[in-house]
Amino acid sequence: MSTKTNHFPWNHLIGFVLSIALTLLAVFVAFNTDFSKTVIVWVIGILAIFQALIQLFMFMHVTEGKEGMINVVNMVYSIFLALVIVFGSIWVLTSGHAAMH
Amino acid sequence: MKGFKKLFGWLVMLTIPFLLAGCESNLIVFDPKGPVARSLTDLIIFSIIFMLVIVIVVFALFGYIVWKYRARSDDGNFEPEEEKGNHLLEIIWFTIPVIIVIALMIPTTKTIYEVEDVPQGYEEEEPLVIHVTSADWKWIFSYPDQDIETVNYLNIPADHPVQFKMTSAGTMQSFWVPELGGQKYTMANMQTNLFLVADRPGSYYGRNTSFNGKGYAHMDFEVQALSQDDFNDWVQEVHDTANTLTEEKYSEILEPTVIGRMTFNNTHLEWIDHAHGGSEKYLNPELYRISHGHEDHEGHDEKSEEETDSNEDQTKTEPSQSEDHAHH
Amino acid sequence: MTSHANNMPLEYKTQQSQMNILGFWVFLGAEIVLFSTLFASYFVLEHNTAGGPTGQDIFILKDVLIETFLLLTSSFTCGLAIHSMRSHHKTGLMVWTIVTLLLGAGFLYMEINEFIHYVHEGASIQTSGFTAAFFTLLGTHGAHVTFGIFWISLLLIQLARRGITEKTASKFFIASLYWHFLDVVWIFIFTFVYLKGMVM
Amino acid sequence: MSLDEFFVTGDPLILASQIAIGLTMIGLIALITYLKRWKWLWNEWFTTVDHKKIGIMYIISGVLMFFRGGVDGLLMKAQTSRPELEFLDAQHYDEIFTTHGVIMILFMAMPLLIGLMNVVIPLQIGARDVAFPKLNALSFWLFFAGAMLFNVSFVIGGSPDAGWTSYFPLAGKEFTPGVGNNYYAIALQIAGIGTLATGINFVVTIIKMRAPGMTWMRLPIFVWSTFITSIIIVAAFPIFTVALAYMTLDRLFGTHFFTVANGGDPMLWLNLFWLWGHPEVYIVVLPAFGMFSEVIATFARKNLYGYKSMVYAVAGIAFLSMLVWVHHFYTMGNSAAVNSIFSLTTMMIAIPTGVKIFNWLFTLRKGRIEFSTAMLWSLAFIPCFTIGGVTGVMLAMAAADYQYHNTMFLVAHFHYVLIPGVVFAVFAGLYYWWPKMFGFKLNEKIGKWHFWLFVIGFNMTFMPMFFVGLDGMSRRMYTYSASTGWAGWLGFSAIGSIILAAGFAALCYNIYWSFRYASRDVGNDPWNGRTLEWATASPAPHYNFAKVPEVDRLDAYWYMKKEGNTGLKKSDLKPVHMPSNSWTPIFLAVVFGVVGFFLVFEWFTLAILASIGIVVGLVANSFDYDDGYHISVEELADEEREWRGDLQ
Ligand code: HEA
Ligand code: HEA
Ligand code: CUA
Ligand SMILES: [Cu+2]
Repeated sequence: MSTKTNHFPWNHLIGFVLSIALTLLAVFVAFNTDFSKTVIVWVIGILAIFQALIQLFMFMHVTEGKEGMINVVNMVYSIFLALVIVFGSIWVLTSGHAAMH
Repeated sequence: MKGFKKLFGWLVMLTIPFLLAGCESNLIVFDPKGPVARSLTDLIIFSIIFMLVIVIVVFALFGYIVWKYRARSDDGNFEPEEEKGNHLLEIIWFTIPVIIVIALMIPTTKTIYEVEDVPQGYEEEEPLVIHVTSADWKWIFSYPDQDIETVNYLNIPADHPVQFKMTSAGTMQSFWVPELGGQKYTMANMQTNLFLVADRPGSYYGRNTSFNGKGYAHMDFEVQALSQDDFNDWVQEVHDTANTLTEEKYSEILEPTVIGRMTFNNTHLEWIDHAHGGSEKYLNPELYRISHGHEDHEGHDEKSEEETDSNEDQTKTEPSQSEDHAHH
Repeated sequence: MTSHANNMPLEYKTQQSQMNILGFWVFLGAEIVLFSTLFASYFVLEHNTAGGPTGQDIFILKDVLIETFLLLTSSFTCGLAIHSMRSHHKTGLMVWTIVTLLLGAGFLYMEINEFIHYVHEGASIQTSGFTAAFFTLLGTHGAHVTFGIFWISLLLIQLARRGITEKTASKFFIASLYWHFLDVVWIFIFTFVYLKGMVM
Repeated sequence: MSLDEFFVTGDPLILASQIAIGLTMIGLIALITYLKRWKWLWNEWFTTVDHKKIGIMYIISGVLMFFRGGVDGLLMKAQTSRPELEFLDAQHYDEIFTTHGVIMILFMAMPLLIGLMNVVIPLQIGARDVAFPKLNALSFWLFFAGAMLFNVSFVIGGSPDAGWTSYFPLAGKEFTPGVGNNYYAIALQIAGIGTLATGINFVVTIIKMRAPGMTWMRLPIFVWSTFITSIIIVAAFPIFTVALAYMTLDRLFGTHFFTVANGGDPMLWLNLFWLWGHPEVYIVVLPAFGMFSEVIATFARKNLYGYKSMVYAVAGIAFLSMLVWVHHFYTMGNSAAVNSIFSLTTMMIAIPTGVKIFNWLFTLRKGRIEFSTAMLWSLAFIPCFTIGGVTGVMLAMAAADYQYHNTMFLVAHFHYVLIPGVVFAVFAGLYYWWPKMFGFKLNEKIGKWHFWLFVIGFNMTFMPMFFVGLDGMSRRMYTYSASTGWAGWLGFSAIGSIILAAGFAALCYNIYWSFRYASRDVGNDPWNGRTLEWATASPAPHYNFAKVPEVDRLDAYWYMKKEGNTGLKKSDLKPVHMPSNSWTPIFLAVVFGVVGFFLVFEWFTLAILASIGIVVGLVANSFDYDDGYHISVEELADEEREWRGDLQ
């Protein structure tokens, strides 16, 4: 990494093209395939995670700076929290008596 | 330091009678009157033994160390050696709690699953189904098979499983009869389930534990376990003497008030089951508006007033037990 | 203070800038928690439509796709802006940032129209548990975009006055993190609110 | 809205306190004007960005709030001291336990801990200030605005009355139509944003501003616990932000997140509240653990036993803290699998906590234990907290909790962890760091009165609650009948609370006495401490350290003293860069408070107008390029010479 970065921003361009492609792919999977609904949600979910990673690494440069490692740990922990909050809440609130509605 | 010693002695004196009184009385949670409550009490006593051991170990270590290593005028103001720690010790006081947690976890899980079902030994019997509807600030019990509804008291056959199907007409409450079993919440638009059995005839204290506004302190009820014959007689008597609940009367009951007991020879389930929505049409926020200060004291006066007021539609087989929290 | 940062881009030059950037990452961690709470609530309330419209009834794929492309493109141009900044290219930074903001404004315009349309269809924020969670999740994201547009506009004024300095550079860099982050959130909204809502 | 709805009137108790508050306010303003202190207040305190002054302001607010919350506690104790008393009516009692809970946790425990963190952390890591001093001031003022807004409810409009947990549907507009719960939603939101900012601030401060050589495993343990607490703050507070926003929307804008009607789900509130609320109780206890560790090591004259395992234990507690929230509503009818898993995760917290208890005990072992007041609090903490902790484990066993939930047993549990865990720690911290803040010690003899009265009163107040709880008394009951047989327990408890209050009064007297009479000659290191805050003057100079010390091991200052290299050469001094004061934090906070007030009453036009102030503040802040100022070497040398004999 140098102070002057005059080269063509390839990784931005690649990231952009990829994100458009992944979006279209998700739409295609959702509307033009006959997977079961669960499979569809899983597939488009994974595509979304890919896109998020592209933003994180290609656009936001998580790993750069003196605290690159700390940033990564921070993001991993936040994602862990997100999973706990989302899946935890769903599990707690839709199992048990709520399942009998 | 003299002052402290005196104070301390004085306090100890003051404490003793209370501690003695505590040992004498039978704390309700340790006095189960049915199989569900009994399995909870067993679990509790099991856990208390572990906790006592832990507390004694910590207290003993604490007392010993603090006494032994206190600074003294004759210790030459020595400087203690630095200590890094000790792996073996640290492993020990990590492992023993792990084992304790496992030991507590096994019966806990067993009991959690157990109390979700009809109590052991009663699987063969068809449970009596009672719908519990909690409202501000009263309990409504519906017996769909008997076609009976009671307010603020509950009669059940003894030695027979009862299945409570519980819901709420508004705020969240918690249905608790500590001598018969653990509590569970009641919530509008939802149904929770609870199984209880009373070993033998008797009167048990029940109440709401989930705070729901002004009348909360008075939101208790009596559970009467009757022999099967007495229970049948009671059902018959209600059919003979009690009034019919009308929708109009029902919405009056649902208003936020503290009221006495009532009995009807039909159930509100005929027109609404709060487990499946529709409660909102009975709600009136205006009735919950508070004006500060010039509030007269909620409770007793109003309660007894209501009681006489609604006497016409009550059947009482028992002598009137207004507001009976007693359980000793 | 600056000695150890010689091989770093300008925005990392001072200790304070490094702390600002790190602090912003930590803030983004908090934002992840915030949005996952909004998502969790949405998933819990999604089916509580109380007789009102469902997602399937009201979502329009075409509009949502346009919004998505606007935002994805703005994230790309925002990246280009930072790329220009790192090449000390003030005009590039200016132009790409303005393009970014315009795309963001376009997104907002589409989103507001979308909301107006929903209200006409009988789905306002007060209709049901579902609409409450839906509008709050989308609204929080939209409010972030709005805030971002105002904030970055202020930065543009500072840039025009002061040029690319250690300070303005770190401010722009932080703003770019924010903007990309909003894009990430949108990807999940697009996938788990719109696509999922339309197929399930 | 009519005037008598706006002002709370009628109740003589409230009226009396209103008059008292009014008179105090007028008196204060008059006094400041008379002494011509406004300018001084503004320059030295209101606009300050100095972490020590901010810390002190936090502490003052915390002590005041302790008084308010404590009076609430005493009122409750008086009301239930005998059966069927009519001292408070139901409504009044409900308001009091609600404000008591909120104030004690959010406006007493939090500011006192954050205040001590503010004072101590930069000093302990050898920093000049926190990473974002202006943001730090904003945090304080937002907290303060939130606290004031919350307290105003009691005079204007009516207090919230749905419990500190404010469960829906009760807390919704259908069941509590007054403005009380609007105060809850909005005041806590404002304070919460400040807390979140504090969390971010300390995370960055500790990562980036440690003295040279202070690697992670050389951090003082209080710094570690603050660091991890800050991480929990960042992880948990956004959840509360969302939950409160939903509450606000439901109450003010007619949405249906938690309502009975139109597909709302009250269980979602419980879930979100405790997703924040459980971590919150560890947010208040972990810094406290850190303080105990410092005090115990200092007065046992030994290093902390098992330092590394202490660090891992704190990290473990923090990790688990996000995974246990359901234990607050086992009785909601969850599936048996949910309750079992959450029982397990909850009980697992006992393991790292036990590691800490035993490490503290072994720090004491083979030490030379000095019974200073700070140490007494730390010692009393161990047995008292153990009782609170093991009863917590009993609650953690879901099936058993079906019998304890929402009973006085639970109330006893949490006072047994909160008071020994947090209040004792704050007291220990105050006695310990007081000289660092003010340059004199609190009186040790009055301190002992404070200690014994408080500890004995505490046990007398809360021990009986375990028993009435097991005897079927649920919490939040404003009255009970004589036939319950609870009167003896509760009467005893009420007597205990008077002793407790006398202890608190002793603290107040101690502060007063020491301000007037205590010796000002305490030196920089009155306790023979181990960490860097003792390496600089007492009270600490505004620049903290003339030269940032270098750290080569844990407890560096201890060894610096041993090796005799605490001296300072003038030739080593360099000008020190300091941040400038700023008016934006207090300005923004006042605007937030005003907007919040208008929102409480649903005066939306006014609220929007006032919000312009927020925009002004933010814009002003964005354009602020003030770089601070430098303190010259001469000034530094002059100030250092005043307290150290060894400036060469
Ligand atoms: C500082 C605050 C604090 C702390 C530290 C704790 C610590 C713990 N708490 Fe507590 N808790 C509260 C504050 C706190 N709590 C509050 C405020 C509420 C009520 C809120 C409300 O409803 O209003 C509450 C409620 C509460 C409940 C809900 C009960 C109910 O509503 O029915 C539960 C249930 O699991 C629980 C469990 C625990 C456990 C397991 C711990 C553990 O962390 C304790 C660990 C410590 C020890 C166990 C002691 C030391 C360990 C050893 C000596 C090792 C050996 C021990 C064993 C192996 C057991 N707490
Ligand atoms: C850190 C938190 C904290 C602290 C320190 C305390 C401290 C105290 N609490 Fe606590 N309490 C809670 C947190 C806390 N509490 C919470 C979260 C709840 C749940 C709320 C809810 O249900 O929603 C609760 C609920 C609660 C209840 C249960 C109400 C009910 O369910 O019916 C009671 C009842 O007695 C009580 C009492 C007390 C008492 C007597 C003190 C005492 O320790 C207070 C001691 C302090 C003083 C006594 C200071 C005042 C001193 C004086 C007035 C003396 C004179 C002084 C001078 C002259 C200077 N509290
Ligand atoms: Cu509670 Cu469904
Ligand atoms: Cu908890």
